[in-house]
Formats: sequence, C-alpha cells, structure tokens
Amino acid sequence: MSFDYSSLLAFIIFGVTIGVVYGIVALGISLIYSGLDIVHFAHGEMYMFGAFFGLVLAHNVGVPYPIALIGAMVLTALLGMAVERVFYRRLTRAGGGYTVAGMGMIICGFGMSVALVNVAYFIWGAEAEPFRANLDYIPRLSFPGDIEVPESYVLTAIISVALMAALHYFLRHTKTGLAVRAVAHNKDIAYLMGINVPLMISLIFGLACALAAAAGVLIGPMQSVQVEMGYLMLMKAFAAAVVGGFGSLPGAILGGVMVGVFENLGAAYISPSHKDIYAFLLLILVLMFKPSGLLGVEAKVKA
Amino acid sequence: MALLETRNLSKSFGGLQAINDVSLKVEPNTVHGLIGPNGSGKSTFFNLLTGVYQPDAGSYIEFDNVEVTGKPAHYIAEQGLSRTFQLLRLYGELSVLDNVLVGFHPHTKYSSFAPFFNGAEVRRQDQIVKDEMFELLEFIGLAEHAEIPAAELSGGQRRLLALGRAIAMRPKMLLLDEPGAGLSPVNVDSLMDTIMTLKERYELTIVVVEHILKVVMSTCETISVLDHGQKISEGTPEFVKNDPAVIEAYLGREMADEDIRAAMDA
Amino acid sequence: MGILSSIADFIDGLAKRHRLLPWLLAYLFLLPLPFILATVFNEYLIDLANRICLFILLAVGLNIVKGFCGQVTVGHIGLYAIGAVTSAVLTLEPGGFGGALGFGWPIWAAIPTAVLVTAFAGLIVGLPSVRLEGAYLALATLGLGESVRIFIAVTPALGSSTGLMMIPAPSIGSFVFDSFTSYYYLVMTAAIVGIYFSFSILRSATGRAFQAIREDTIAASVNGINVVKYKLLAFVLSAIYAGLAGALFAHMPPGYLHHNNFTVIEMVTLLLMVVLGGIGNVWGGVIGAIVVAIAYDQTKDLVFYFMDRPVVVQPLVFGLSMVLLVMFMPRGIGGWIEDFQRNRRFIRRSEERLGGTARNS
Amino acid sequence: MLQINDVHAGYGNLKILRGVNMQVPTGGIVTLLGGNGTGKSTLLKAVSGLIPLMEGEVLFDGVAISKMKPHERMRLGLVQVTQAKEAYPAMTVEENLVLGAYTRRDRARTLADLERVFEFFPVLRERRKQLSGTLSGGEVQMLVIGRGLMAKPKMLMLDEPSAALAPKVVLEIFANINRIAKTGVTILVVEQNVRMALILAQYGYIIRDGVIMMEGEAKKLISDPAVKESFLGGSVANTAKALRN
Amino acid sequence: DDIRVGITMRMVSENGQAYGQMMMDEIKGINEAGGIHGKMIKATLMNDECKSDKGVANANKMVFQEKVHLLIGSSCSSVTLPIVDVTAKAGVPQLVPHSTNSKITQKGSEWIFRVPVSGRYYGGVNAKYVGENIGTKIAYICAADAASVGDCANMEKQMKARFGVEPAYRADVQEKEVDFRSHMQKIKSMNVDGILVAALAETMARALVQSYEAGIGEGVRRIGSSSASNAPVPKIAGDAAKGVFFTAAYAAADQRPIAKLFNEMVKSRYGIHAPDHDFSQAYDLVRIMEIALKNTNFTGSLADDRTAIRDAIANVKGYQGLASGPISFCAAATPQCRDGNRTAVLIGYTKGGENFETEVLARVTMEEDFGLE
Ligand SMILES: Nc1ncnc2c1ncn2[C@@H]1O[C@H](COP(=O)(O)OP(=O)(O)OP(=O)(O)O)[C@@H](O)[C@H]1O
Ligand SMILES: Nc1ncnc2c1ncn2[C@@H]1O[C@H](COP(=O)(O)OP(=O)(O)OP(=O)(O)O)[C@@H](O)[C@H]1O
Ligand SMILES: [Mg+2]
Ligand SMILES: [Mg+2]
Repeated sequence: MSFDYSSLLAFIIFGVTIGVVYGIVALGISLIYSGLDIVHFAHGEMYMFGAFFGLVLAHNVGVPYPIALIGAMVLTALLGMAVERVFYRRLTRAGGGYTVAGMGMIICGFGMSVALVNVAYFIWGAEAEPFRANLDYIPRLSFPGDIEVPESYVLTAIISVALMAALHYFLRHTKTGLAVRAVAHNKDIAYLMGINVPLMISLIFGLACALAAAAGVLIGPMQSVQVEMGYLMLMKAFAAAVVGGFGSLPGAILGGVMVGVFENLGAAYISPSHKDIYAFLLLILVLMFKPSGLLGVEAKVKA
Repeated sequence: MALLETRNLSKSFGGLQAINDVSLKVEPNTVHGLIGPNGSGKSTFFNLLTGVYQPDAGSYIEFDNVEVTGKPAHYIAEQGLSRTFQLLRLYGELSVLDNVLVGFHPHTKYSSFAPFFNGAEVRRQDQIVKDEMFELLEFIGLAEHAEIPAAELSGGQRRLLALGRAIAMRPKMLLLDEPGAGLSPVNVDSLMDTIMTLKERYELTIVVVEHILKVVMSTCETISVLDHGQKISEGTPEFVKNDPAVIEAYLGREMADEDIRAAMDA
Repeated sequence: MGILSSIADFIDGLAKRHRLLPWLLAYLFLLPLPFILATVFNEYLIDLANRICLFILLAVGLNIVKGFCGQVTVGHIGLYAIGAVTSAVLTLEPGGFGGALGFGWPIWAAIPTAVLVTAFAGLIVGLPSVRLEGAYLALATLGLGESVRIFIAVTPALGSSTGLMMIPAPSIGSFVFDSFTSYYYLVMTAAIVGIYFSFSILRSATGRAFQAIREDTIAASVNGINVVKYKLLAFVLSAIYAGLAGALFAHMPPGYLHHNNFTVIEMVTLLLMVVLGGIGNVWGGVIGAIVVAIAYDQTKDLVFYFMDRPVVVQPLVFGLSMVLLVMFMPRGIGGWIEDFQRNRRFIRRSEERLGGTARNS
Repeated sequence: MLQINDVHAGYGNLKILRGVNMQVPTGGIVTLLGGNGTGKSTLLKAVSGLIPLMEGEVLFDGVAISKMKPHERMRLGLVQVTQAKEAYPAMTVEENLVLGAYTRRDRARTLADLERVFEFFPVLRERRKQLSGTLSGGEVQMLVIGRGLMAKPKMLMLDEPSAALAPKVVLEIFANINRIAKTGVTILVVEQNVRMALILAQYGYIIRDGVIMMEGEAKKLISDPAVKESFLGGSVANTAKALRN
Repeated sequence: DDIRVGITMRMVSENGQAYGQMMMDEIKGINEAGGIHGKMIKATLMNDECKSDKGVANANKMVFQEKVHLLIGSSCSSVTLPIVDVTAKAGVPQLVPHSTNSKITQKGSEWIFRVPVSGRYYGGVNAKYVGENIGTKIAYICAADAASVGDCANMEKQMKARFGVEPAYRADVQEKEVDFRSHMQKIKSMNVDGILVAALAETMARALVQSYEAGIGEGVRRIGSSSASNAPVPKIAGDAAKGVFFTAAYAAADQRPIAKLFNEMVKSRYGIHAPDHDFSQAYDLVRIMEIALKNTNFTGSLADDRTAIRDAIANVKGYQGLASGPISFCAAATPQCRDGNRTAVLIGYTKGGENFETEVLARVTMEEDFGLE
C-alpha cells in the first residue's frame, strides 16, 4: 500500500485541534508554576469543574454557549481562588522549592484532586453528561482528501489562540504582569516593592483556573462531560507544559500541539492502544535533550 | 614544582568572557591571594578549578601533576582539592558532625554497598572516622555543637563549619571564597589566625579570595589580581598594592577621613 | 514522656551491647502476632498485617530515594508493578489458564530475578534525575510510572485488562505459604530485614552522601561525592525494595495482579505514608505505612445516607485528610520523634558536660 | 521622618529586639552599627513590616505604621533594601529595576529614573539584559540598591550595602548614597564598615543584644575610644595601615 | 442470629451506586416481610473501586471478619476473578451480579454462581446476526477494559468460525479513549458493512458521535458491545445512538408484565428512565438469593450453613425473573453448571437522547457448551 499523504494530513490536523486544548490547560499549569513555584496536581479538576459549570449554565440556566463559556471561566476562577486561599496559602508561605514543602505541595494537590472529584461526584453523579451546544454559526472546515473538521474544533482553535494572545500580552506588557512574575521568585522582596502579594497570588490562580475552565467548556461538546475527565487531561497538559518549557507561555501552546500531533501519529501508525504513552515518551525525550523544555529558559543559579 | 597550575584558562557565559586566558601557578605550602573587582571572575575561577563549571576548549588545569581539565567535581575533590563557597552551601538539615563526615567522604574505605553485606566493618570504620572528625571539630571550636543541625548555627559558626568541612577532606590545597564577608571586625582578626594555623598544622596550600584587604595583605605570600577575567598583576603584597594598574582597577586611592568626606560630597 | 525515654534508653543500652539484639527482640516480639490477632480479634487482621508489611517495604524504599536523597519520584509504583509482573510471569506455567505469558520458573528463582529486573528498571527511572530536578523530575518519573502501567494494561501477555491470575504461592518442600499466617512470616521477615538495611544505609557513608545530595548537590560534588552514581544508587536501592514488595504481592494468595493496582492514586497513597510518617526518617515510613493502611481499612464501610442515597465518603475523607495533613503536620509523625530524640540527646549532653566539669573541679 | 518607640520584635517566640528607641530626622543620614547577630537586620524587618512587632510602635512621617502591611508602608515611601543577594534571579537586571518602580504610575519619570540608576551604577547598564541570578556578588548589591531607588523613596533603609564589595567600589557606593541623600531622601544605613559609615552619617546608633547601647553625633562616635575598641579593630581602618606598611 | 451477606461493588461509577442501593432496598424488603425463616438478613456494602486489591481485601474482610454466609460481587470482572479464589478457599458461596468474563466460571470453583450471561454467549449471537443480516466486512474498535476486550475477541472468533472472515479493520484503543477521529477517517475510506464498537458506555458514545462527525453515513451499521445497554450511551450519543444494536441480558422494551413493573419501579424509586441489564441482574440476584436461603436448613455452624447455602443455590432451576432467559444452576463446578443464564437478547436503539427507546430484535438461547471449545 502506498503511503497515504492525505490521511497523514488528517492525523496532523486532528492532533493540532486537540493539541491547542491541551495547550490552554498547560498554559494555566505553567502560569501557576512560574507564578507560585508549585506544580498543581489538582488542575485537571479545575478543568472538570469548569466543564460542569458551563454545562449547568448552558443547559439548566439556559444561557447561550459563549456566555456559558465566560460564566464558567469566572466561576472556576472563583473556585480556584477559594481553594488556593483556604488550603494552599499555608503551604506556599512555608516556602517553594522541592524540598519538604514542595513534596507537600504535590501531595496536597493530589489530595485536593481526590477531594474535588468526590465533591463533584456528589453533586453531579458519576455518569457522563452530554454537552450540546448550538454552533451552527461557525463554519465547518473541509480540507482536501475528504477531511472534515467539525465546527466545535474550529471554535476551540479560535478561542484558544485568542486566550493565549491575551495572556501573553498581560504578562509581558503590563506592569501587573511583571508583578505576577516577581511574586513567583521572592514574596518578601515583592512586598518591599509595594506589590500586594496575596492579591497577585489569587490573581494567578484565578487566571490559571479560568483557562482550564475554558478548555473544559470548549471540549465539552466534543467529548461529553464527566467527573473523571480531569486526570487524563492533566497528564496531557503536564506533558505539554514540560515539553514546551515550564513558565514559557508560547511553549505551553507549542507543547500542547506537539503532544496532540505526536500522540495522534503514534496512535495512527504505531499502535492506538499505547496512545497515552506517547505523550510521556515525548515528555521524556524532550527532557533528556533539553531539560528546560523547548522554549523554557534555564534559570541556573550561580555556584 | 607548582602544586596547581593553569594555562590559558578561559570561560565564557554566552557573550561574557568571565575568565580570559588566565595562567597561574600556586606553590606548595603557601598562602596565595586572589583579589579583583566584583565580577572580575574570582568565584568563576574557583568553580573552574573544582569542576563545578567546565572550562572552554584550549584550557589546561593541572593539580598535583595530574591533568584535571574538564574532570567531574568529585574526581578533582578526590585528588585533594577542597574549597568553601561564597554563600557557604552547608547541609542545613544535617548535624554539624555529619557535615564534616560528608567532607571526609572521598576517604571512605568501604564500598557503597557495604552496609548490606558487611555492617560490622562499616560501623567499625565509621567509629574511627567519627573520633577523628570530633577532634577536628574541637580544633575549629564546634565540638559542643556536634549534634545540632547546621542550620541552627549562628552566622559566624557557619563560616567555621564551612571551613571545617573543607578541611575534613584532608586536602592538599584549600580554596577559600570570601571567608571574611559579613564578619564583624573582631571576627575577621580571628579568621586570619585560623588561616595561618591551618597552613601550619595541616601543611596546606591555601588560595584565598577576599575583599577585606587586611586578610590578604597580612597572610599571603603571593597575590594575583584579576580584572575582567584577566590577570593584571601578580607578586608580593608589597608589589601588588603599589602596582598602579591594581590601584586603578581595584584598590582606589588611599585616603584620610576628610578626603573621603570630600569625595563623597563631590 | 518518662516511659518513652526509659524505653528508648533501654533499647539504646541493648544496642550498645549487641548491635542486632534489638532487632532480634523485635522479631521475636512480632512472631506470635498472628495468633494474638486471630484469637483476640479475627483472622482478617493478619491479612491486613501482611499488606501493611508490603506497604512498609514500599514506603521505606521510597524514603531512601525521596527522604534521604531528596529526589522527587512519582514513579515508584511503576517499579512495584514491574517487580510484581516479572515475578508473576516468570512463575506462571507456559500456556496456562490466564492466557498470559509464562515461563514456569520456580518461585525462589523468580523472586530474586524480579528484584534484579526491578533494580535495573530503577536505574532507568533514575536516569532523568541526572539532569532534572524538582517538578521536572516529578513529572518525568510520573510519566515513566504511568507508562509502565499503561503498557501492562494493553499487553495481553502481561495480563492486560483481565489481569494475571492463579499466580502460584511460594512453598518450601511441601510447606506452602498460602495462608494468612504462613505468608505473614514471609512478609514480616522481609519488612524487618528491609527496615534494618535501611538503617544501615542511612548510618553509613552512603547514607550521608545521599543526604548531602539532598541538601546541596553542588556542595556534595565538591566534597568528592559522585552525584550521578549516588543518585542512581538511591534509585536502584529503592527499586530493590519495590521489586521485592511487588514480587511478594504477586505471590500472595489469591495470586492475582491487575494494572489498576498500580495507578497514580496508589502512588499518592505511598507518598502520603512517607510524608505522614515524616520524610527522611526511617521509622517515619514504617509508621506512615501502618497508620495509613489501618485508617484506610477502618473507613472502608463508612457509608452515609444523604436524602436516602448512600454516599461513600471514604474517598472524600481520604483526599481531604491528605490536604489537611500536609497543611497542619508537614513534618509528619517522624517530626515529633526527631524532636523527642533531639531533646533527649540535648539533655544527656548537658548532663555529661555538667558531670565532666564536676569531676574537673 | 522615622520614629521608633520601645520596639520589641523577633521570630516566633524568640525575642531579639528588646525595647529599641531611635529617630531618623527628615533628610538626614543615620547609621546603625553592631556586631554579628545583634539584631540590626531584625530591626529593619520590623520597620518595613516583614516581621510583626511584639510591643512598641513605629511612626513614619507622623503616621503610625505598625499595623500596616509591608506593601502599604512601601507606598508611603518607606523602602528597604535587604541584606544583599536578594534580587530576582530569573529576571533580567532591567526587569528587576522596573519592578522597583512597581507602585509608581508616572511612566516617563520612571524611565528617567532608570537612566539615573544606570548613571549611578554603569555596570548595570552593561548587564541590563542578563539574568540577575548570574551576577557577581557586588553586581547584585548594586542592583538591589538601584532597585530601591526606583521606588522614589522618601526614606531608604540599606542593610550592609558595602558587604563583599571591592574597596574601590565601597567608596563609590557610599558616595552614591550620599548623592542620593542630597536629592532629599532620608537614609538609614546598617553597616559593618564602621569607619565609612560614620564618615557618611550625621548620627549613629550602636546596637547590642537587641538594645541601643550607645548613640551620638557621628563625628563624636568616630573618635570615641569605646567605639573604637569594640569596632575599629579591623576592616578599613587597618587596611589603610596595611597598605602604608 | 442473622444471615450475613457481604456485597462488594464499584460504587463510584455509572449506576453502581443505584445497583447497590437497590440490592440493599430489596434486602430490606425481605426483612420487613419477616425475613428468611424468621432470620433477618444483615447486608454489608463495600466499595471496591473496581480494583482487584481492594476487592480482595473487602472479600477477606467480609469472609473472616464479618463472617458472612454469602458474598455478592463484584461488578467488575477483574475484581471477581481473584475473589473467586478467595471464596473457593474459604468455602463461601459467591453470587456474581454482572461480571461477564468467561474465565470466572472456568476456574472450577464449587462456590461461584454467575447470574448474568457469560461473555462467551454474546459473541455468537452477535456474529450470527451480523453475518446474516448486515454483512461480513466489519471494522472493530476495541477498548482495553476487561469486558470489551472479551466482547471483541468473542465476536472475532465467532465471525471467523461461522463465516471465515477476519476483521476489515481493527483498532485496540485505550479504555477511556476520547478521540477516535483518525480511526474513523481510516474506516471511512474502506466501505465497511458495519463497525463494532466494544467499549464502556461513555467511550462508546464518543466513538459513535465521532463516526458521524467524520462523515460515515447511516448505511454503515453500528454494533455495540454489551455495555451499549447502559443509559449513558443513548444519552450522550444522542441521535448517533439510533440504529445501534447490541446483545444484552435484559431489554427494557420487554413486553412481559414483570418487566414493565420492574421498569416502573426503577423509574419511580431511582429516577432512571429505563433500567439496563445490570439493574435487572442485580434484582434477579437478590431474588435467587432469597429462594436459595429459603431452601437452606440453617444449623448454626457457619461452615455448614455456607455449604448448605451453596447447595441450595446449585439447586435453583429454571428461575424466571427479569432475565432474558431461565436461570438454572447445577452442582458440578463447571462453566456449564455455573453460567446460569444462556439467553441473549438482541436490542436496537430506535431513538437516542435522555428519553431513548429500544426494540427487541431477537432472543437466542445457546447450548451450555457454546464457546468453550
Ligand atoms: N553561571 C553564570 N552564567 C552567566 N554569567 C555568569 C555565571 N557565573 C558568573 N557569571 C558572570 O561572570 C562574571 C564573574 O563572576 P564571579 O562570580 O566569578 O565574580 P567574582 O570575582 O567572584 O565577584 P565577587 O567579588 O563579587 O564575588 C560576572 O560578571 C558574572 O555575572
Ligand atoms: N529567620 C530567623 N529565625 C530565627 N532566628 C533568626 C532569624 N533570623 C535571624 N535570627 C536570629 O536573630 C538574631 C539577630 O539576627 P540579625 O539578622 O538581626 O542580626 P544582624 O545584626 O543583622 O547580624 P549580621 O551583622 O550578621 O547581619 C541572630 O541571633 C539570629 O540567629
Ligand atoms: Mg565571588
Ligand atoms: Mg544583618
């Protein structure tokens, strides 16, 4: 059988469309990491809660899809801030780094993830819920070779790119963005600079959770919404964030797209049952050759 | 025969040439000073010697007649080259005694798997080493605090411990990076005593980086001066302090109080 | 406190006279445990004790790499899986009932082989640590651990979704370790020996090298410690523990393995044990394993009725207690022990000093 | 400008400061001296709000600030430069400096101030795109002082600005501090370099074990034999001698 | 003195909680009606999270600590498989509510009784129907959970045996795969007669939706594995569920009065639109247990009582409840004796969504030895 270029193109397109979603979740993870020096293991649950908030808004309240998207982002941001304020604040105050406190953060994140899943389970039950969105106003994309990209994917790509651009502008070109980065490294000094540190921390968390929620609402119509949806997304987003380089925002997107394409190609040409391994494989490969990720900066401290 | 010799030692970080073609010899059983403006590359020089950084191509470092260019840090340490850090880098959670025991590591006689197969031997040897290290702690005056974690020591005691850990390696040569920084004037004086005693008691060769001129001027036989990564002067303290290049780059003019006040107001 | 310190003094005294004596005493003390449990309570608790022993092995092993050497690994459970699956596959009969791969080896050859294979896998899991730190290392090892699990889950030869079944129980001659009580002696011995070795390592130059790397890698290398070698060594040592625990788990009746025994949740439970017990403290891992396993078991049938709906609260309690634990007891139970020991040492030291000066004067 | 009344403070249960009284007049330069571990840095932290007061009060510009958050005090114009080595290692020199001006809204003036800092410390201009984690010790010291200046402070508290600096730079730093003071900024400086500090300052305090042991005109202190005995035993004073010999 | 019954199930899943609750409710009903020979049934419910180690621990706890007379569980094949050995060794009768893996009864335990239809029967029914009514060019999408792997393998084996055909396309995907677009893209160009999607409910629903999104027309029939009967499939797949058919052990479209009553009961008590076969099996299980317990002579010795209960269950013959066919057990420890229900119904969705509708296409009873070669 001769090599089929049009299906290769199809696999790449599929990879990219799902990859941007990994990218926006990774963006949030990366933001929290660069902002607070913690790897947030409960971020998958923020994504899940975001999806459910969107679902409730769209189905039970009955608002249009775009409003549901924004509403879910706001609600999840509030949830994230509350979680951070009540639970994580104590730990981050004790110091970042990956010594005892850092390990604590990993466990705390996992614990929070388990707790949140069960809270969600209590509210919404374990059964998956369909998320039907009316997206008729978005065009369907057709590519040569009989490849069709449904409207939900088109919308996802557009919104993801817009979100990334907005965030990038915020962090690189506003003073608040600079302050956010300052808080990351040393909270004492940030205080002395006159930065309202607690507020910045909440802001970082809120932003990151809003991004996750956006991903959840965007992906809802494609994959339905379920309490356990967070874990798999978390793994992919971690891989994306690391591949792109923790703390680098364009990196998160690049990483997301790479993970998406890589796993789709692997599933198509090697073996579909090993699909989840490909993301990790990519992660480990990249780390071995460029430990700080593709676009990450190496902040080596002087000896 | 020089104990340590570098030839054409260079190191650049990105576009910055931190060390540029430095050739230097340190004679055995001397105290050798290394001074220079901030950022002139003194700490980098130490980092290159001890294998913390890898030098650029074309560099050559020889220690005790063995070429150690680009060798890993632990290998160089095993050859008998020991150092302290500008920021100390103590093992905060380990006890004072354990800190010096880690310093002794290169001389451990049993293999790293021995605790599995030969526990008795491990314990016997450790006991001997512990006694020896206890003596060392007595010498630097920390024996009383042997059991407490290093992080609980006061600033001055930490500097002593850093020194102790470096000596525990039974080195042939000791590199001290700003041992006096942040010490109050009284403590600086006792530091100078310690350096001289070390040299005598352990027959050490010492290279010391220090901005407190008193320390280098009164303990060193030879002083080398770095500026922008290059060696600009070398010689006896007497020679160096009168070298116009050194005065220009580093020392500045010697001034009376009134002159200083005038300079400040200018 | 008074009783505690007199017990501690007593043990110290024993240890001075003969190094192994306290261990032998502990072993003797634990020998009749199954009979006590079975008569006073019930047989099930022996099963629980067996599982606790496996957790102890795992936690103590994890403590070597995490607590002593400071390398954040989230892939330990993958090593456990490798140990278990290797030993199982080696002992299963070829073409046996489950349809999985089988080599029909004798168990006593399979277990050491599985431990060796796991040690080698530990080396591989440890490789990222050469270049990575902190969060990156955590994620890389998480990736490796999950990959192991997924690989098992999709490979029919390794059981895939139906699992490996009817893995034989160990036997010596005609004596088969297939009851709770007989298996207890196997795993309890393994756990005690494991704890003992963990102490031996910690108190040797090897252990100090691990700790130095944990505290400051650059300083350690300058102190003549081959950082790469010791990091890998820590991973290999902890893999040996994981491999042994895995193999013992595989052969423990009913001899069944399934990939979902090795998920991230299990990994986190392990981390929880180590942290609850106190990171970097050998007894910490032991205590953590005991406390978590018992707590988990006791809350199992906690079902609340909310508006006539049964709600299983255990997972929620489990998650929240993890969060609260880290928040309010970051140094774990081991932290208390350390403080206690430090105080005792301090008191003794000042007594000695006072005694010394008294003699001099 | 700054008035410290009977301040007690410390870490956790550990009390370090036990009733400190001090005044810094507007536009003046005051120095705080003392041996290692006597509580100098602790006092500065208590004033800037990084640690809470146990007793006593602090007035800044006539306002009681004891209960304020650090960033609120900073907005009043009270800026602290901590004991060296505390720049943001993963940010460039320039970003560090811009951060110093975080509370300010006047962009044009901020840029002008950036230029001014570069004039004070030309090395920083050379290194403006370098990550500050890779600077040498002295360079970091200059960076953090420069960053303090960027906030346009009414009062600047400096913790050992000359530590670990080359002799020639020490004078530069002090001269710069003096120039900064001339622009109307009140200065409180903690130092180990006693001689230079007393030449620079108008008034000095000497702290020991958490209480002010001695105070007076700098000119008087410099020639006070008691001070000489406890401090002038080493450092710069003797450097001069060592060089002359 | 009570009759102690232990139940271990996956509680946090699909309807897991509702099955468990229904069992508890039914047992309560028995107790309220006077119990068994005046004895009350004391049931303990534990969550095994569908994990074998937890399931085994639960089983041990119930057997040795709670000292149950009878064990019910688990709902996951991978948990039931090891528990079979636990109950076999301890001598405790075990009733399986809905694990279909054929190996469960092949282990040869005297103590195991399976209420649901064993997976080995489903493949045959499916294959026969597909080959005769749809075509033999079939694409397979098989998820990696225990049930679906079995369903796929059985179907493939039977297609080969009956029609001599291999799969036209086969993809083994992960248990919780979310993105099937590349497979659908490939299948689209192949002109297959049908697509078998063997996966758990949510996964299957996603695959069905994405098959339409990829542009595979209605002409290609979609075949589900047994979990297609779970409500999430029509609910999530929506219109894409229409036309999907599958084999199961109970049809909500069953016209028998008992089935209609049951549907109403489930709807009013648990708010579920139409019960799937997991519900009916859980219900049947309690009834079978009740029959067996009533036929047991309790002596007061735990071991004897357990044996007596086992023998009483083995004596259950021709039970006609909700199940697709009569359930009979016998004494031998063979699959022939212990796979009680041998009748599979072929069901098709006629409408998707929350208020989905189904129709019964066929009902087939297999030989005892079928699928055992
Ligand atoms: N890892 C690194 N990456 C980039 N630049 C570096 C690195 N380490 C040092 N430098 C640069 O090299 C130059 C020399 O630094 P070094 O620390 O050796 O100076 P030093 O002489 O020890 O100064 P000081 O007396 O202030 O300690 C400095 O300009 C510094 O910024
Ligand atoms: N974070 C802390 N926790 C507990 N004790 C501390 C802490 N920081 C400082 N100390 C203790 O407080 C005392 C005073 O410390 P401080 O830093 O104020 O000294 P200093 O006068 O600035 O000394 P130096 O000249 O060495 O900088 C010391 O004994 C020190 O050990
Ligand atoms: Mg230096
Ligand atoms: Mg200080």
